[in-house]
Amino acid sequence: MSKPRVAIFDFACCEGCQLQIVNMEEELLDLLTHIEPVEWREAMSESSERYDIAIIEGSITRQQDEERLKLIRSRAKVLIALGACATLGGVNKLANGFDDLNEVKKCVYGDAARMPHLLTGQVKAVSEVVPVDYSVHGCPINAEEFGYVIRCLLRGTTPVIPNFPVCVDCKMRESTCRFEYGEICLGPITRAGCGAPCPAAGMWCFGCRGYVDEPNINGARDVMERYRKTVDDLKSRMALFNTGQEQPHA
Amino acid sequence: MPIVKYITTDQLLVWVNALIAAQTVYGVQAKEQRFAYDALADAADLRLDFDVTILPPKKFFQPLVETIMKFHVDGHYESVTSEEPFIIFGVHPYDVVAIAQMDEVFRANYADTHYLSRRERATIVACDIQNASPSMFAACMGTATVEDGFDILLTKIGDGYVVDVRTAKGEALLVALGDAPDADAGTLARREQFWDDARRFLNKYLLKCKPTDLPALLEDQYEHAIWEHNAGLCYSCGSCNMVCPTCYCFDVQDEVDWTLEKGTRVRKWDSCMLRDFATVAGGHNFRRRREERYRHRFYRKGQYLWQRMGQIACVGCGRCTTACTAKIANPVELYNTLMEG
Amino acid sequence: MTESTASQDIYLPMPATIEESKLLTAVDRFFRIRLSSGAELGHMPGQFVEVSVAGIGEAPISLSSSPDTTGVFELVVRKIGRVTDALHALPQGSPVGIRGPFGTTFPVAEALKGQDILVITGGIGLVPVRSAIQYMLNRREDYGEMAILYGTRTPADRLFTDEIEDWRARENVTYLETVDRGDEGWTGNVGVITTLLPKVEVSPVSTRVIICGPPIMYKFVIAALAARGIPLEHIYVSLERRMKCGVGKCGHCQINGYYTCLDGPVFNYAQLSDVPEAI
Amino acid sequence: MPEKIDIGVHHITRVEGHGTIVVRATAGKVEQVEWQVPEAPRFFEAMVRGRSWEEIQTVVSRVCGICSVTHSLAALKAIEDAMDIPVSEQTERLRLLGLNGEYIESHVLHVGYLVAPDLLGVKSVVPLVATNPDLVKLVVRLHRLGNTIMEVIGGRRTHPLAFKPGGMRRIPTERELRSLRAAIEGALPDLQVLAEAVHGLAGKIPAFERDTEYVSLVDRGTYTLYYGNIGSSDTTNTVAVQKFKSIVNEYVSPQSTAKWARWHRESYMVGALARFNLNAGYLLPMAAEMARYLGLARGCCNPYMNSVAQVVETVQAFEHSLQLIDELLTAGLQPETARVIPRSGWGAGAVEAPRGILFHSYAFDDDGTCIGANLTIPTNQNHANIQKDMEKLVPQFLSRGQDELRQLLEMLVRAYDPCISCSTHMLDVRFV
Ligand SMILES: Cc1cc2nc3c(=O)[nH]c(=O)nc-3n(C[C@H](O)[C@H](O)[C@H](O)COP(=O)(O)OP(=O)(O)OC[C@H]3O[C@@H](n4cnc5c(N)ncnc54)[C@H](O)[C@@H]3O)c2cc1C
Ligand code: SF4
Ligand code: SF4
Ligand code: SF4
Repeated sequence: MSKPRVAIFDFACCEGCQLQIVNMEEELLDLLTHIEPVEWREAMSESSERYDIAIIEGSITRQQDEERLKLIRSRAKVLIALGACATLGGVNKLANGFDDLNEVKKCVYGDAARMPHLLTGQVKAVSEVVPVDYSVHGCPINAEEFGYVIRCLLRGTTPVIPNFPVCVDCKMRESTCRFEYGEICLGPITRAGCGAPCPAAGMWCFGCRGYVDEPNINGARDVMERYRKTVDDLKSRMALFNTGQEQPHA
Repeated sequence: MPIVKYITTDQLLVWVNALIAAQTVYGVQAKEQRFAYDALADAADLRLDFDVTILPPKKFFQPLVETIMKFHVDGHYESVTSEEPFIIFGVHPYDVVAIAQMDEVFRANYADTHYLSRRERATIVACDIQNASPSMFAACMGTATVEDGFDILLTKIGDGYVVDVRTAKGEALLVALGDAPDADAGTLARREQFWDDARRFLNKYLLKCKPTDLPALLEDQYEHAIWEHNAGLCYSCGSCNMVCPTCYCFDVQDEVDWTLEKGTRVRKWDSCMLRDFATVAGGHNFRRRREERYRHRFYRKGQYLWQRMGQIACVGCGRCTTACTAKIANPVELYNTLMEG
Repeated sequence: MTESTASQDIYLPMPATIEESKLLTAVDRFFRIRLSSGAELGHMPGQFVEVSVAGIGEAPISLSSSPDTTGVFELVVRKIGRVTDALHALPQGSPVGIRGPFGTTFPVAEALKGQDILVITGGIGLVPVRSAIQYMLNRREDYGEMAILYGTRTPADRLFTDEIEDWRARENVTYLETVDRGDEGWTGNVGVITTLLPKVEVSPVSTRVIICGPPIMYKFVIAALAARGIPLEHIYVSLERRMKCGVGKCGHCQINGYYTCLDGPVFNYAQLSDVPEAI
Repeated sequence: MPEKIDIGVHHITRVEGHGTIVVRATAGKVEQVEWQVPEAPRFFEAMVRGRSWEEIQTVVSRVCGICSVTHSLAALKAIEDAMDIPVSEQTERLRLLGLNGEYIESHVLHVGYLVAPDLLGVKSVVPLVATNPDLVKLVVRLHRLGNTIMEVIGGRRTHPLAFKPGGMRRIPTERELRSLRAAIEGALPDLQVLAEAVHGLAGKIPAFERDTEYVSLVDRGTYTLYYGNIGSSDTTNTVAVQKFKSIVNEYVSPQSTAKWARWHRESYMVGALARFNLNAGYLLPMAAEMARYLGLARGCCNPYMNSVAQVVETVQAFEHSLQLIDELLTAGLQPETARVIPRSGWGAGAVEAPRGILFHSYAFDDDGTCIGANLTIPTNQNHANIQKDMEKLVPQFLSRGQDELRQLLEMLVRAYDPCISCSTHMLDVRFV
């Protein structure tokens, strides 16, 4: 069997998820024995229109990017959304919250806001534009999980991605719960699999892996009251990474 | 002949350091504002005044993520069991009781060699409770003190510790202690008094019935409104299970390495509170509703395991109460509510 | 509780080989498997094995052949997830890992002996009961009247069509079947399985019932049997739950206080009638 | 002389983000030389508006995965400046340690994965895995060490978690610091191997010079990455960080579509070479020795030597990390207890990112909600300088022909280690 041809493409993002691929270190060398990278602008000069697996990093912000993504989809057998920008829209989706995008552009770009390359529409996750076969969650992605997903793919099986809250990972790490410090943590409604690095470093979970199925937002309301926080506090927290997700229900 | 010594705190430090030099010692240490078991590098880090650890000592016998075998895709499997001896320093009585219960679970019907080999290689240095955890009800559950299930029991009396050695494994550790006097009658009397108090007072919450009444209590309360009410707040986050010393459910997964030919079969802690715990391929979920899962946990603790092995699967450590952000996991509050009818 | 002293790792699969693999329906595949050690599996009807595909995982699968078939045993696997997909993809001659047999059995050698037998099965539920049917047919004289009712969604979903014809042809067996939806070629009964029940005679005293099918089937079938006076303790059901170990440790297969892997998968229904999660 | 040169490198590879080079020349006459940056805009300045001071760092860290520590620290410094929040010496040491981790990670990545292929005549690191396995493994080891430092200090390799305004969310344990120290010490021999490898390739670095103004932080007596004022190679006067806008004078040039930054001249350069040119006298001993060995001396104005300066800084980061760990352990780790009460104000912070000086400034209202922000990214400051270098370079090397010229131009851009995804702030760019 010939090695699958893999191409990595980036859209609007910080390229931190690609960096995690580099951060696989020795494992990246192992990976390279099984795949043939044919395009990866950040790491190599070659490019190709022939690939089996397309890995998409970043969110889709412009019409021209949508077209490019559709073209990539039509060429790839398997498409992987890499990281929160691609899976959810990521922090970029905060821009969708602005009442008037033109105002925003002015605020950042001044008079140049009318330049054609700045013509942006609503920020979209990859799956809002084309069908996605696999999602690697997180901001940034977890390099171990990425390796696992790729190995499953190479073995022809479906990866098992957790569908339970970050609290499970967090307890496994024996971190003190952020709620005990009076902080709002999105761990109870966020999909695990990251290993809960945030609470372990003294930071609340800000939900970068998206919600679990059936997150209990009502439960969260009650907890907010107990900790003298408001639902608005919670919503603001959730907005950081989860503006893109449909309003979950209990 | 039982050996009961009395040592000073300084002697304890020297002893523990000597043990550390010889083998792996896990001990209770401060972790942020809480406590956790971890490999001890220095006796000074040992905190026998802890209230409760975040995770129970179970993690040493059933590791959170445990490789149980290696395989090759050509169909070759090889069992992986741990052979390393180790000491756990500072196990509270309620956890000693829980460990005994886990021993039974993993020994029953089909003996689990992975658990048992770790268990056999462990020396348990138990330690009486100096500070009660914020949610504890060990006295109610009869687990505030313990008679057996450990190799050595330490009890802080005055400025030193009574070292009560019960097994040959325990005696082996004494070599590193060197000379120490036997505990005198006065000290032992004070220990009796300490135990008496512990059995009566080590509670932050009071269960209004005897633990042995729980199976009968639950028998009639399957449809109680509390299940649905509390479950409305439940995140299905599994925290209550993860921290519990008598929960042992697990998931098993195969992971291949980068050869794509070799790999390991690992088991990981799992939790019956999680949404997909009882979901089968094709999507049918045998415990789909939150309240079904929430209720299951309490029945398992208070009735199901009792039916199977005659023990209540709750030792009153209060870990779940603390771990639950929704504040609905407290067994005492729950059972007391059921008692009100 | 019994104590086991076996030093053997209960999770370690025995090496085995797929001797034969063939599709029965679009999604169900038949496997004939031989243990590499040459030993007999030594199961009884109703029990299951854990089948491993190294690198993918393990799945509990019922034994479909009677213990009278020696040297090999037979499974039928529906392609529905990771392990079952992988099993379907394995060529003949491939290695698999086997653990077991595990679980309780249909009491073919005890409580069913000398009784009239009624087997009610739907879909892939036929897989475990086939083992019992074969066992009883091989000892036909040990049992009284025998009836088999089989329902599937469509004619294309029927398993073991050759064997079914053999049962139909037998004079000492009543074989009836139904489909939820027929097709052009279908001339048989159309309707849910309970529509077949009135066509067989049952006796509250001598009939023993075996039920195995999709979760939804049990409630209706049992209600219909109860209406005809069959005592609950004369009904045997085989249940399915998620499973990760097969040996009563992993906790996934619990039905209230029961473990499906230890106390089941075959239960006497009297055990379960007041067990809320059972069906 | 080739008749016609027509170079259009759309989205130059092996850089962070997207950039385009356009060069046209006919019969030896240069008609067009342009460095363009058509990155999709991301609006970070607007995105942080309305968010709490506690969350700013989490958001702006996402400007750039590879400079996430720097962005976090610049934001924290600006917030602390705005609200007058004191910071303990311990916190600053830990921040610097994390920053050194990022330097090692980023510089090794840049030199090892992105620049080395040019010098070895291949298109990416992939073929080097087969041809130069030892070199690749060396790069991997050093790269991982940088990551390990960031992980121990910041809580993970990218987008650090443990830093917060006024302190640390979590401080590493003594045990962690000790094992980190051992790991860094253990890697010192690798630096020697790296030095020899770079030394061996030095001959391949293009000979090109252009007198340039260099800008970086200066803080008397140290090779600063974090403290001090803004300095320039053109003057001995320094400018306070709060006045950063007065040095980043943006202007529109008729030849190009990108807005440029200038201070004393038409353009200036920031980054490793700039820091070296301003602060080389304060390098720690091993780093200074490395500079000598690699033939890098103050006053160097060959932009291609930026990569060599990065190697020198990698050594500096090793030494400085060891020093910081020793200081932390000697002082003994103290719990960080500072509590911050938010208040209104405006503040600015500057940190030297691996690719040059980075400025953040924010304004807050009374309850600490962000009401205004400005991020000035090193790569933006370098664009004009890249353009000016190209303008000098193209005529000088025109005779080498299209392919070699193109290669030289790509290498030039790469030498700057541009991080275009950082450039939230790009102006007036024509999409080609
Ligand atoms: C006692 C028993 C007998 C069974 N007999 C048969 C049979 O003869 N033929 C057949 O096709 N199927 C049978 N099943 C169902 C079969 O086990 C599942 O379809 C199979 O486990 C799905 O695994 P998967 O990896 O393909 O699916 P995935 O969805 O990828 O499942 C992942 C894992 O979840 C668990 N799991 C998922 N679904 C089930 C399930 N229904 N039951 C138990 N565990 C599950 C398994 O551990 C499985 O490996 C039986 C189940 C039980 C409990
Ligand atoms: S810190 Fe967050 S993730 Fe961890 S247990 Fe608490 S709520 Fe859950
Ligand atoms: S803890 Fe939350 S925010 Fe942090 S990595 Fe995990 S999912 Fe993302
Ligand atoms: S009871 Fe509490 S800890 Fe347990 S799953 Fe529900 S919310 Fe989580």
